Amino acid sequence: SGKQSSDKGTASKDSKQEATILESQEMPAMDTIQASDTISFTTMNNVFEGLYRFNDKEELVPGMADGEPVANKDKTVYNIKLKDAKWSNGDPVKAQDFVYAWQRALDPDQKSEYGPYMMVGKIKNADKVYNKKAKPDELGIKAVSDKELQITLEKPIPYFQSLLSFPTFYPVNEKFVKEQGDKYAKTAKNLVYNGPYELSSWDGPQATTWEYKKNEEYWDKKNVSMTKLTFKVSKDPQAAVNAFEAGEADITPKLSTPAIISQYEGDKRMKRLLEPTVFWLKMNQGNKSLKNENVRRAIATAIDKEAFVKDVLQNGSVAAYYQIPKDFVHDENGKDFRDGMPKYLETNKDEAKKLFEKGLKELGTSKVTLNYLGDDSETAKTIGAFIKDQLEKTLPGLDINIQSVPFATRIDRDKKEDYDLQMAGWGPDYLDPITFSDLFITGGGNNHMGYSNKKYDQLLKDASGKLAAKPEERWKALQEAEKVLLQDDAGLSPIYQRATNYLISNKVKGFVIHKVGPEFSYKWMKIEG
Amino acid sequence: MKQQEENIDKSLFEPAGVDTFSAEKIEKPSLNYWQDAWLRIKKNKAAVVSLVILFLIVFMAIVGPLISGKDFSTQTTSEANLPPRIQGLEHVSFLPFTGERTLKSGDVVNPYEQKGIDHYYWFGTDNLGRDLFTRVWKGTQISLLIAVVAAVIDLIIGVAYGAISGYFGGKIDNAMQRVLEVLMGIPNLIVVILMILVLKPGIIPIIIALSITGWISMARVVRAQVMKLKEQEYVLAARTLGLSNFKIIFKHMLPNLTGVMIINTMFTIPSAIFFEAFLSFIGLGLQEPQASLGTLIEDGFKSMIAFPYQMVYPAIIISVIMIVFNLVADGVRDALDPKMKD
Amino acid sequence: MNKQETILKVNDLNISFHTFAGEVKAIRGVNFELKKGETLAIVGESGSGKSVTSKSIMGLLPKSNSEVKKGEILFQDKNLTKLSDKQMQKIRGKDIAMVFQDPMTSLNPTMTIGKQIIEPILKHQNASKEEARKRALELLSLVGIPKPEQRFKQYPHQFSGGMRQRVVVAIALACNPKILIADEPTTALDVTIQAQILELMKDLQKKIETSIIFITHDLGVVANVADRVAVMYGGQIVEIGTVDEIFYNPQHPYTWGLLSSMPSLDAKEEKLFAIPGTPPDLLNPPKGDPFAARNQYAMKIDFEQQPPLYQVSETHYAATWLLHPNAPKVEPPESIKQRMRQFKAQKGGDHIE
Amino acid sequence: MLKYLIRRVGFMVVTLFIIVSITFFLMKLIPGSPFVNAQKLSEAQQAVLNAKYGLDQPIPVQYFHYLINTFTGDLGVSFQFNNTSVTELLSYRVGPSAVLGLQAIIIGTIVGIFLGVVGALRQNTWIDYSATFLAVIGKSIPSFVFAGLLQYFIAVKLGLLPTQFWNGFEYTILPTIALAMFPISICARFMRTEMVEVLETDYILLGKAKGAGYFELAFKHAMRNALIPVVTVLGPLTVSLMTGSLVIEKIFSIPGIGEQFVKAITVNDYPVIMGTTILFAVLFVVVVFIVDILYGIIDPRIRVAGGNK
Amino acid sequence: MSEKDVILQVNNLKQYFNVGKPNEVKAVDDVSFDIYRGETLGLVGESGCGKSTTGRSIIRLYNATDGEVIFNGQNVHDKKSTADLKQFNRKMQMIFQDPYASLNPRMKVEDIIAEGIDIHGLAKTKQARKERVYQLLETVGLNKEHANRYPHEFSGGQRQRIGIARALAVEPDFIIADEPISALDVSIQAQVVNLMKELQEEKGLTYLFIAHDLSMVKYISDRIGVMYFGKLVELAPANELYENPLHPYTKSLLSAIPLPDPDYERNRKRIKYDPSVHKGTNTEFREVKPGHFVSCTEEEFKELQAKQS
Ligand SMILES: Nc1ncnc2c1ncn2[C@@H]1O[C@H](COP(=O)(O)OP(=O)(O)OP(=O)(O)O)[C@@H](O)[C@H]1O
Ligand SMILES: Nc1ncnc2c1ncn2[C@@H]1O[C@H](COP(=O)(O)OP(=O)(O)OP(=O)(O)O)[C@@H](O)[C@H]1O
Ligand SMILES: [Mg+2]
Ligand SMILES: [Mg+2]
Repeated sequence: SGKQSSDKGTASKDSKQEATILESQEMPAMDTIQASDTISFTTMNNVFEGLYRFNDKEELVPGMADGEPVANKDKTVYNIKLKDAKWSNGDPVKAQDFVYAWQRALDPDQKSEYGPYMMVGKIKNADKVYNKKAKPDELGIKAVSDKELQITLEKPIPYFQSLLSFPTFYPVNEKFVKEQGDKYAKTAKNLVYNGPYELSSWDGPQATTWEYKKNEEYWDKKNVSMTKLTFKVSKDPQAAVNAFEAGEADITPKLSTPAIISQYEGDKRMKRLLEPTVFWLKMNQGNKSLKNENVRRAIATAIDKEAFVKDVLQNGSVAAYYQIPKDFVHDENGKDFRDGMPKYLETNKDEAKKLFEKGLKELGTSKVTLNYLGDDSETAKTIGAFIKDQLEKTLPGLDINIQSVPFATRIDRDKKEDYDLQMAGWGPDYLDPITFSDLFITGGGNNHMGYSNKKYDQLLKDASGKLAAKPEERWKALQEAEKVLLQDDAGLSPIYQRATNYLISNKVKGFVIHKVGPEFSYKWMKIEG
Repeated sequence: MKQQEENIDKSLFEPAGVDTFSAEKIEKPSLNYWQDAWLRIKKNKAAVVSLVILFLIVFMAIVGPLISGKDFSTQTTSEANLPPRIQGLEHVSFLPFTGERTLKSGDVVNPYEQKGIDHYYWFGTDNLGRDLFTRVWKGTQISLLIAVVAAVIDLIIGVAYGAISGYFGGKIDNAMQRVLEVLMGIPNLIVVILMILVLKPGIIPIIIALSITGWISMARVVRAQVMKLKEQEYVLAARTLGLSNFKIIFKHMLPNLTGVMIINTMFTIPSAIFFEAFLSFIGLGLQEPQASLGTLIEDGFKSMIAFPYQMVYPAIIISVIMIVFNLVADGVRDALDPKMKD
Repeated sequence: MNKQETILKVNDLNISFHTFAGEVKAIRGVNFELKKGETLAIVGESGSGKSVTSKSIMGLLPKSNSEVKKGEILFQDKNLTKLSDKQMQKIRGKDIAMVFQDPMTSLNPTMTIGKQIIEPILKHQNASKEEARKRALELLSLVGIPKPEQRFKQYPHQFSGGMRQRVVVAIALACNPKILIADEPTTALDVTIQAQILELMKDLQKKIETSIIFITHDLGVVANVADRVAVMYGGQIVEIGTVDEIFYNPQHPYTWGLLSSMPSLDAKEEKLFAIPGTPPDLLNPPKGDPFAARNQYAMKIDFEQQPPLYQVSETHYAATWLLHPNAPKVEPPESIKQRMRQFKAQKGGDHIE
Repeated sequence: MLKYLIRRVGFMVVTLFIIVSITFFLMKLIPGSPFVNAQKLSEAQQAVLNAKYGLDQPIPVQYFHYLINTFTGDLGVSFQFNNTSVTELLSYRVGPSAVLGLQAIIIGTIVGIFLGVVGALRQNTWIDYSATFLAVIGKSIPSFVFAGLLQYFIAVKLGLLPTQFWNGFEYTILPTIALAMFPISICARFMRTEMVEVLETDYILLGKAKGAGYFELAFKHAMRNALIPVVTVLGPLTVSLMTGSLVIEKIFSIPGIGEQFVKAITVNDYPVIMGTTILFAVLFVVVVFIVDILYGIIDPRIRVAGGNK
Repeated sequence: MSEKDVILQVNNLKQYFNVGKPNEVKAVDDVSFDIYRGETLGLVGESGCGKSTTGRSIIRLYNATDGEVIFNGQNVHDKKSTADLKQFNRKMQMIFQDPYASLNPRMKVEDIIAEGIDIHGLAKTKQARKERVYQLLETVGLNKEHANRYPHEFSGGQRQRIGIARALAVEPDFIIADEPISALDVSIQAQVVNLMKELQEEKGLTYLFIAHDLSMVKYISDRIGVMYFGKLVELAPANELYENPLHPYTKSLLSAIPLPDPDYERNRKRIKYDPSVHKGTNTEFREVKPGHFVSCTEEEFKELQAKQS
């Protein structure tokens, strides 16, 4: 591409340690407690550092922490020592920076969304602090000294350590924040960094381009190779691929359009990853017909999910016969949560038809019309069309009425339980199956489909209560709960687990994609060749 | 210039006894305004050809979905993204109907052969394995329907509003024009999204959404025309005869507005088709498995590079419709123009 | 008068328009000549082909649907019908200029008066901007527009109808044309203004010695300005002669009709003479005399054959079978007879036989 | 004149006020929460947030507060862009949209007018037909298709220009072309129609009678008179182009306001919706005003009616 | 004069346009005159002097700014019941100037003529309506085959006659003819004028005949009024006005009429009107001679009277 000037860097022959990366959205926030989207979290993961971070092998390694945490017996109090690390302005990173950050996240005046979401029910007194029923310093985090923290939990949390890698739990430089006041985190200049990189330019949330440079104060800077990373927002997938093809970018955002992906099938530059995100069909039992188990089971088994992922999605996604994804959590021996688990609700069209007939008979009707609620994203519409076709063809007497609405509207209608069938997906924020299981406890904040099963509730209660410290039994309980939800009740109809695809230029090495929390780590990235 | 015609029969010089009253006779056959206009359109070749094409498209929109023997919503996912293949044309390599497609690497493959498919998809299939030929004509049908209904509604509201505003003039006109200004100032999209969300997605809310602001240009054109017409002497004459305002608008104004109305409608129709396409671009268009030309182009656009044919056919049809509409509109305008006597 | 040099000659001009309805034969064999310094008036009712004739001289007929079927227009040895557009552009405005009927529409509303006058001067006279401006100001005062400097910068809408027509005349005269064609230059004006414009044109004609073709259907105006008069009907010239001949010794029944349909100021007629009916349809022109159907003196031959142009005097011709020796003697209307009496008295002799 | 101006500005303010008010209430009717993570927050947590943002109050009260704030120049903060002030968001995004819009409108007007004039001058010849065809194509192919094709063939295949982003003039070329297609076709159509009419008027005939050449007539005499209807449509068109095009901004990755506005509507980012609406509405009334002034410039007859005295 | 039957009385009629705006026009400014039953009053004056406006105010097409119009003893501009209005519309009718613009191009001649019949319910049956239309067509010298045709098929004179038939359809007493012949050819003008005269004799109609062609006006009118800049400056019997014009503007007007008589034309001297010749300022409309009114100042009045006697 003739017009390429070398400052765009990417196409230059010498292996300058620079790269251009495309993002699909702007970066809405750089204040750790304000952020709520993956792009911000990803950036934070690269310019800040929490107590721990995931490395390139998906292992949790110390970040600001100096070594592993020390827990009390019932695993509700943790003591963590800090490294001798510095903020980019030279200030040392102190225990108080964490305390301040966490308290700030729960200050209702800060209007944080993720603060309460991540902390309430986990960190001691988080709820009270958020509702101003307790003073901030009653929150379960104390600075024992400048270099040591003590964290108190409401109850034992098995995945607690992984939680600490999440940006909401990052420290902020108290002195700096107070100095900046309102301006804090408004632009690259109003921030200090303790991660592998610094933001060298970012005009604020409205910016569609920003840059990293290597953080010379970072404690592990010897392992950071890249000197400069340029980020550009390119929202249209084909446009992003075009930029990649034209040599204007080295890494594209997630690609999901089958037509685009199929073009790169077999191309080394395409990198594929099975995400721990599962899409399922919620069946609202507020609807009389869906209250009927046979009808639900019929629906859940009528859809040819294999054909869907193979012929329609064509992006490496896999059919889901489960609620909790595979390649997500592993036990100490590295065994996948799914290993040895049966497939639930396998497709069986004949059986489904019979079940549906039976269900109809029980309902005393011959025809059922259901509203299918989906959002308006690109794949969502295709899924809708596919599901409608599959259901109507397999289950005579069933009519599906598709309604695509903007995401915000779908969530609103979910909350109001104003739908019959809803295509929804869930991706975890932390590495624990309970982030999925939790969703469908009776009256749960994300249930919204009238599902209720005492056994299920009990199993979950155990899992977060008495079994919290017994990983093996806890897993069993969660696996059992999944069986109840899917096999026994046909309460949910899983469709597929999503794979994502990226185009990454050949010379980029050490690009790390994570499954939970922030998506990428650039810390280990290098340009070779 | 000499008097050379001496030898003319004398009897010819008898007075002819002209009945001067018969001089009032009109020789031309009596053609009414519309017959006259029709005659003139017929003389305009481009307009006639366009009309024929338009009829063909309408015909295909009705019949097209029936003739390929495939249903517009039937999904055969194993046959997804097949390129076009037409019986008889499949070996004509320069036509895009061979069933082959060129990969990014430059290799040419024939997915029909690879998958062992022996039937033909004339326009290929989409990513759910649906027959695009059927979908394209079905989409044409719906696009035309949306456009025509939206246009009719525009026509009704726009003409009424414009006629009233223009005819009564003065304060009424002033107020009504301010209202228009406000309506134009409110972001269209908010209104449209609201309509679509409140009424549940589908054709009807799209039409309503299109109509909510679509009539403004009609109202403005009609108003301008009415302001001109109301000074016409035949309108004054009707007033001196004591005809009521309402009847004047109906009997004397409306028939004389048909020209601008038709022209403006011819503009409304394409913009309605487009607006629907834009709605699909932002995800608020028709609901699956319904298709319109707009949604088809938008879907095809996503796979423009890999499967260009998915976008090309609906795009060609939409372009042809637009061109044809424009030419017809031109023809109609010329034909209705009173200045173009004979 | 006929000693004068002929400046324009129109020979057997035939012009048709191709319309949706068919071929409109608008001009069907028109012949006349224009002498230096004279004013030739063309009268005739609406649609008789006056404007088409004048536009054909200017080469302004719409290219898309008009066709000169036959004939020639000779100006300075050039046949204007054969000239290219470029060549015509050099003649228009310079040698032949034109004044149109409607002062309200013939000036460009978005251009200052000054610019519109300067334009032909710059175009045809190799003048500098400053010279052109001077000349334009001169012209403005010449046509009697006060404060020309100030008016120069104004737009047409700031002028009254009469003043606009003066400007149009000024534009036409900008390059001292050899021929000035005025197509109903005063029809849209009221009498007082009309009189002013007519006076102006006559004055200017004297000064710059142009020949004028003056088109109108107002016989009063003709009587005022014309040296010679051509009467057109149905795409043909049916009578042509000096102004006195046409007004005091008209020969064609159509001319009779025209003259007697005007009320006179002094005599109080009981009923005006009216020509009944409507002009012929030029799509299918009648076989014989186009006026036959409306002619109370029509003879059978009028429906069979077109009359030739009979010479009445050296300068006077008329196309009517009534002049054929075999034709019966007819009584012209009383008012015409009165005119003829006046003519005889003037000339002291009977011209016809 | 001054009195006229004051009246005019008064009207503009009233219009603005009504537009803003109606939009406010309409917007509140769109279902959904402005919180990006509404799904993840418990009812109680959402209640706290709602209270913090004043969203728990009755809509008329919210409206009243909004008006007061707006008057004091405070357009509020965005939800989706975590508490960034709307003024900042807008001022950052307006520029690129305006630049593209203006470039497109300028190119569109020039090319469109040229096509229209040529079409009218050479009526019913192949030149006319090709000009019409071009104009119709510009209108009949959705702009995203144009944009996509331009990007793929000009930038990717031929490598003549950058594919996208916003980094200087060369980056504006493709989106400007894509954006200009519509104004081109609109201008061409209106211009042709009007030119045909103007070319039949007496003053054009008089122009010819003066010996003016073809193109001189068209561009010196006729064009200005034919411009009025074009200006009428150009007004609203300019507003819509300058306020950005979702499609073009998305495909060419331009930090423009159109994209941001559509997004704001779909995620219920109330302050951004309102801020943008105010901006659009201001632009709209100003453009209407400018169009009126333009009328006067183009057509001196209208100047008087405007009340110069 | 008082023994004559006054059908219409115009008292101090004023008709202003755009009142209060910078472009206010005093189109008719304090005009008074009477029209007697069965006569023709001609109204002349230069273009734009307010002749049409006077006519239109009389027939209520405009609401008078001031003054009154009394027709058959009733003030035209008073608020009226619908029935009264209808009665008024029947008794007063208008013939328009432009034979092309005054007939709706999309209506058949039959329906155009029958419009008044329909409005006022003058025909009980369809057949009666038809016959009445045929009769009217015949009255104006057309034949019944024409009933089914559209206006564009007629010549100007024929159209004007259709317009007259339309006015006659409601059997009016009084007809305002606003330049009914100005747009017609000389040869056709006579047709219309003859027809109007015939009808007047037959039906005892009263005309207000507006024109600027003085020779025709003189031919048809019993009395003539001369207007100048919204004011009536002279009013006198037709012959008296021509033989003995008193107002300098009338003199100027008469001197400008071209006659189809080359001898006369060669010798005609035009008189220019210079408004500054008036002595004093306080002009009033005064009766100089019985039936001969002139607008003049006190001083002029005395002079004129002296001259007359
Ligand atoms: N552009 C045209 N296309 C078709 N027919 C035309 C055109 N111009 C003139 N004609 C026809 O030619 C005939 C002569 O028209 P012309 O304009 O010369 O009449 P005129 O004598 O000037 O009448 P008027 O007094 O109304 O100006 C008419 O029948 C008219 O319809
Ligand atoms: N509706 C109107 N609004 C504003 N001004 C008007 C209106 N109608 C007429 N005028 C103005 O009033 C004045 C008198 O107009 P009117 O038409 O009565 O003149 P007229 O004597 O009939 O002229 P003409 O001989 O040209 O028909 C003119 O200056 C005209 O511009
Ligand atoms: Mg003419
Ligand atoms: Mg008038």
